[in-house]
Amino acid sequence: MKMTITAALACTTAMFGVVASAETMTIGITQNNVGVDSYQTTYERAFIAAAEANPDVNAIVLDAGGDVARQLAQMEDLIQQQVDAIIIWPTNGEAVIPAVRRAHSAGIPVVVTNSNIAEQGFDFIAAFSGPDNVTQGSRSAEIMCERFTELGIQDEARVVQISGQPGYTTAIERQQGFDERLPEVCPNVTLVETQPGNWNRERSQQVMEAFLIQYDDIDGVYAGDDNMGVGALNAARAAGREGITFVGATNFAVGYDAMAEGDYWGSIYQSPVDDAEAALQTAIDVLNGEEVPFLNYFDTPKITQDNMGDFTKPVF
Amino acid sequence: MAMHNSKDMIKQGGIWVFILAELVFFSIAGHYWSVSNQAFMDPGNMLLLLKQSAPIGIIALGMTIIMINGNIDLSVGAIFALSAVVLLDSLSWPFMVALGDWALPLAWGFALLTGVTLGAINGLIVWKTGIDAFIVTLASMLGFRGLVFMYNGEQPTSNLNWTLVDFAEAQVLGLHTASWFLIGTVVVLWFVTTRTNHGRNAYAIGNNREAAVNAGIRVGPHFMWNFMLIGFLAALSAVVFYSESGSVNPNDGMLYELWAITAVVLGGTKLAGGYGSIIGTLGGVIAIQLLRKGLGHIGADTQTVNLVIGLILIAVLFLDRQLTRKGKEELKI
Amino acid sequence: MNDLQPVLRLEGIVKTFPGVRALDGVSFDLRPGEVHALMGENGAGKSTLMKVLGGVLAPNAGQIYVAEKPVSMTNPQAAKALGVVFIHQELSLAGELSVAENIFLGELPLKSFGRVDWKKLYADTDKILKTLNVSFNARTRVGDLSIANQQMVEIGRALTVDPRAVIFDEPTASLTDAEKVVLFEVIADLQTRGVGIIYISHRMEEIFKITDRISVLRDGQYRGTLNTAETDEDKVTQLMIGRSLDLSRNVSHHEMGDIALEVRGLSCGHLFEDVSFNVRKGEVLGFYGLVGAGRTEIAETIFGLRTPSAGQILLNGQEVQINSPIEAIRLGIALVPEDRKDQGLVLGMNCKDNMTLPQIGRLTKGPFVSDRAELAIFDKYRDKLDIRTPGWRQSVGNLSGGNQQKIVIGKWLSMHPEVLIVDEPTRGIDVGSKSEIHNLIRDLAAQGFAVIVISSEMPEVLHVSDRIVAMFAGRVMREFTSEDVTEDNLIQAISGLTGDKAA
Amino acid sequence: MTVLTRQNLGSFLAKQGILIAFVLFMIGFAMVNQRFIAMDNISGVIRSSAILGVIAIGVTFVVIGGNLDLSVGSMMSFSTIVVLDLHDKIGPGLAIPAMFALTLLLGAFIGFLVGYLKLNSLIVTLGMLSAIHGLTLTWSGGKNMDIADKSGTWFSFFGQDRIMGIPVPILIFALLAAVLAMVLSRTSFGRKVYAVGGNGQAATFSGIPRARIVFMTYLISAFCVAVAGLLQASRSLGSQNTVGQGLELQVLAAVILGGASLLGGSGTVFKTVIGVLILGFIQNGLLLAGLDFYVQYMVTWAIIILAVWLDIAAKRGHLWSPIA
Repeated sequence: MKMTITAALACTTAMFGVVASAETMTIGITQNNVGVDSYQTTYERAFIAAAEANPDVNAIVLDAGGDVARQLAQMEDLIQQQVDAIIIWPTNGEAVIPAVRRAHSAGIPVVVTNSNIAEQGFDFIAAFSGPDNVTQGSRSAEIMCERFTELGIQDEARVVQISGQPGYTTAIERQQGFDERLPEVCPNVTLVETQPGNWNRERSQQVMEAFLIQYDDIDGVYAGDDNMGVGALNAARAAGREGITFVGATNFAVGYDAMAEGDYWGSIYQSPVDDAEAALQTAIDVLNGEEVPFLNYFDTPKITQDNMGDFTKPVF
Repeated sequence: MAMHNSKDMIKQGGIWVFILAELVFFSIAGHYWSVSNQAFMDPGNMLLLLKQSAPIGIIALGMTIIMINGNIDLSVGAIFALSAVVLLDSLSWPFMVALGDWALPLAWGFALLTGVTLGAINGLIVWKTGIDAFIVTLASMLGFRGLVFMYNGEQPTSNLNWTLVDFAEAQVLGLHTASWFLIGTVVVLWFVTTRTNHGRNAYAIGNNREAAVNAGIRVGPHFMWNFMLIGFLAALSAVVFYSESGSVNPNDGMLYELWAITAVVLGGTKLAGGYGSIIGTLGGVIAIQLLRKGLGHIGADTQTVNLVIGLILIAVLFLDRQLTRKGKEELKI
Repeated sequence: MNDLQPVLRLEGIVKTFPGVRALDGVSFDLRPGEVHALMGENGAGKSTLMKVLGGVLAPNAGQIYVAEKPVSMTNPQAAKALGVVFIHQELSLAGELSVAENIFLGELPLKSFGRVDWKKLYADTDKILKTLNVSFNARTRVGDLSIANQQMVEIGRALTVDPRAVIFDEPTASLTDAEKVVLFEVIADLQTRGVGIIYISHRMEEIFKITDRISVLRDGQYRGTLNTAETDEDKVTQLMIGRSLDLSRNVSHHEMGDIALEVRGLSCGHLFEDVSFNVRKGEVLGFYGLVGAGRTEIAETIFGLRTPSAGQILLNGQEVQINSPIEAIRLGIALVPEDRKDQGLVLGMNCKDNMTLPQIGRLTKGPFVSDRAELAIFDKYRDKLDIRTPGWRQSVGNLSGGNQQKIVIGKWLSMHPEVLIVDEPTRGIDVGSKSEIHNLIRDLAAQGFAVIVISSEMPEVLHVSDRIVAMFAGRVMREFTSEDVTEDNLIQAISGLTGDKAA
Repeated sequence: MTVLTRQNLGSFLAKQGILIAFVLFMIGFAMVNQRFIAMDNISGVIRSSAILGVIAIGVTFVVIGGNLDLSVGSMMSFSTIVVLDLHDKIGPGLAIPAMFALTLLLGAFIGFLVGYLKLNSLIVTLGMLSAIHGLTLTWSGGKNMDIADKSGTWFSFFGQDRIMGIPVPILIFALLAAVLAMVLSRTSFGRKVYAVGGNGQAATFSGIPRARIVFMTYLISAFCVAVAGLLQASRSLGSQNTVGQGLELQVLAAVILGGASLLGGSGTVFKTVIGVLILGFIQNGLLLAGLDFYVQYMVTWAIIILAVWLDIAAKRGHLWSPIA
């Protein structure tokens, strides 16, 4: 049971009554869908580790399993348990707003992590902590454009896109960032088609197989994350198609390896450990009354074959 | 006969005993393992339990009558999603916007109508083609989900209307709006299944379809009514839930059918049909939500929750079988 | 009341299905207060005719008159509204519902908003149950009733309207003799109320006991109507099958061998207790008793389908433990079960596959099933048992009851068992095939098989058996040899009336 | 006579309906897009259908035996994750048999519950769907599994290599289909599966060990799942825990399309393979035609309903159901 330390703390708290609550803060987190990929799992681990390392923090860690209804129920539970702060990784950036408002009116500050909620809800949250997914999409577009320019095909290249799970904010924002930025930097590159790969390597591989059949000429593939990017890469390898520039996001270990092998061009370096620690720190800062920027983006730099030496291999 | 009745009592009471056991377990375990200093059996928490049971609960109640019929509906998750899309999207139609707050009941109406229509499509296919409901709804689970995507691509459909949210969040006598809808559905369906002609016919059909046909019960239209009912309830569940959340992802409601069936089976309804009760299903729904809540309360992780729910379902089935056994003299087939 | 005016009259009813003329101009009339038997072999068109009468099928030609008014019955409700009620052969009850709900199934009395008027429902039901003189009440769950009482519920259904004509389809198929008496009383009561009764049955003794007239169908055609008092079984049989049928007492002319199977003090809970008997090679041992007397359960225990609570089973003098049908089959025991469709055959499979099923594991060549070995068996037993089928590919579901039963028997004969147990060999089988099966059983004994025949039909058990074991309530009451058995003492024994158990 | 010929035509259409639909689809798609019938496309579709197909063949046994298996998707994620994890720990030579053993153990557990304890298969496998998913996550700790040295392992043979120009997954799919088709149609075990599914009680009365046969069908299903997991793992050399999720319903759709009755006792391996290919080619064809992915959902809906409807209409001789 990973809760042993905090559980012991909780017992003491319970025994000595509310005296301790002035110093210890109980922070609840409801995650989107742990176990769907390594990123979220690593995030959860990092979060728990960070919470355990901090003697002032009790953490209640919940997982919505990708289900909005379950996440709203968890929000209610956390409000009901009168936690000091709530961190939420939204399953749906809009659907959670009323629940966030409820926490807000119950006097519980809410920090949104990883993937932001819609603007209507900004009044009710203390801060957002996480990557800027739109920027990530733009950066991926820039990486791709720069590569095309290097290769000298910036005026004729044709690109396909494999997006994340339909409906998820991160997927939507990255696609948006990419779709908007690409024509700005490389106006003559054609985005031929976009199909969802559902954050799923296998699914992405199937989609790519169909693209390869459908289009003789594919110069670049943008995938919503490296998991899907590698799926697409596998499809291209199997079909014996070379010379395609693969750009992803959320650099996974598989993507890093593929880059090292020279098959995969670039991605966005995003550490779930940074993500989790930033979220926890933001919540702690908010509780301590410190000034925090409202949009607390942590940096997610571009990573390509050229500069990958500057980055350690992702652990997930 | 006395034996039979006492077994019946055990079977129908079993789910409540199980709920009681869960409460005791989580109260004690929560004392040691929980981070929160709030008691698990806090009244506020129990009221929340009822509210949180509503989305799956309302669907599961409708599933009960379908399963009493000896049918099954796998498409409820997709109906749930499409009704939600209609609810939220219709609020942004120009003429609806012009209506102001009067658009809200109308939007509810559109969403409910969507559910009823989709249910009617299932029912009509089952009735007219004679294909098993399992296959019909397995296929329409895909088809309706396709309609959800067709409506708004992969984008979520959103319309955060604070009037609607306030209504959904309102508490009357301590119970949330969703709880009232759940309770209302329980009362109505309990009444329908135990007191009305339609409800009694549902049992008769599930028990002995041929007999029902011979007795002049029009089985086809009966099925269709029930599929419309569950379509309505799936839409009602969506309407209640999305009034509060204001945004629907096209993937929402996936696997709801499996949770609903799990709840119904835990509540003692037989898959073969002809036997089951609305109150039992309510127990099943509460038992599942309690389990989720409780496991979250004591800090169990996702994989434990999945493992425990799966194994409990099998254990319940096993116990049910042990109860219905006739003992050593039974024919070994 | 005008006694001369028929309550129901059919004129030239024709019903065709693609390729088949199921009813070919059938006419007869039903008078008020009479019991009118409708007889015919399976496939003669009885059930089609009843479906036409019950409003399930629409005739292609002809006219139905109720009280001499031409009517058209488009559905079962229309028929019932006209006072023509059908009591099904296979119980069509909903076990989880109460007696009252079953009796008024499909027509529960209602209040506003579709609510059931329970008060009226129970009151009306009590009224009906009173006339039936039964022990259960309106609120009893039907699943808790005995088969006979369920039959009574079924009959109760007919009485919810003021019936003009009631059609009984094989009503006594699963009734005990005592229960039959009650049924016949109910029928007599209906008669005195001027209701016309159509009574469909294969059982001659019942027909001659309670009916006034007998109409016979053959091949979809009406063959005539006889006054029961002025005819006999032979004449009716001849009309049905075009020849006469031998149901005389049988005497074995061959030598009996050693004891093949012996059972000592066998018990299985309260299903049956302390049962002892033996059967020799070349002998037919009859088991006679009421339904529920424990006969089928004994067979199932010997076949390894139930675990005995006490007692021994000896095969050729050796004690054996039989825990499953597989072991029973290995020891040379075969069981032709009571319920052909549910236990005897896989209806979706073809004739050959059904016949070779128990030994399919042996009919292999290398890893695969050998078609040739299978066909050899099928052809042999098709010829031997005279199974009439278009070919081995024919699905058994399409065969007549008699041919189906022969497939089941052939399935076991091909295994060369030492002991063959046949449970209700001719249930639901038409008269013509019946005698074929009886002859077959006698032949098998003559060839040295030890055969146990379980039957609820006295003529059958008397006809085929060398010895008869009479059972009552799970116990063996008496064993008869063909010399000392009479119909009277047999009936006494199975009714628990006999004192000399030791005999 | 016209009635009869019309009937014959009807029953021919119904019996071969699924094949006819298949051919029509192929022709239709081919006319829309020439690439559709290119050899490499066809081989690509079959290769990507191989995983679904292998599982569907196993489930065909379960369904003919009169049961359902909703746990195959979860089970495939389990075997994929396990073999990938063990690959780096004990080497591929041991990882593969170990994974097969563990998957068969899961199959045996389900087979025991459904066969010997006679619990309802729908609920048992529904419970196992959830439970095995929990098991997989526990095994992997929720992390992706990746083989460290992707280029240096012979493990990629099953999913990526070719023999005489034919991709290995296709060969494995074809081989498994051929072997299991023979098992089902030609061996006494196969006959017993049909008997148990057709009428379990009659099978028992004929001395067929029903419980053991049902148990065996689940073992076969688990074996096929393990093969699919192997193909999947070898093909991508890395995987998420969600791989295979939702596959159970696609598998059922394929088996139903192939004409197996969910009541048991009917269906063949060949027809299931056709069902799988239909789903695969529809997905591919619609994608090539430039239609959005969800169109395929609706097409599948229509095709399943039509296929099953035709099938039962032919059996009962009427298009419309007789239920009033």
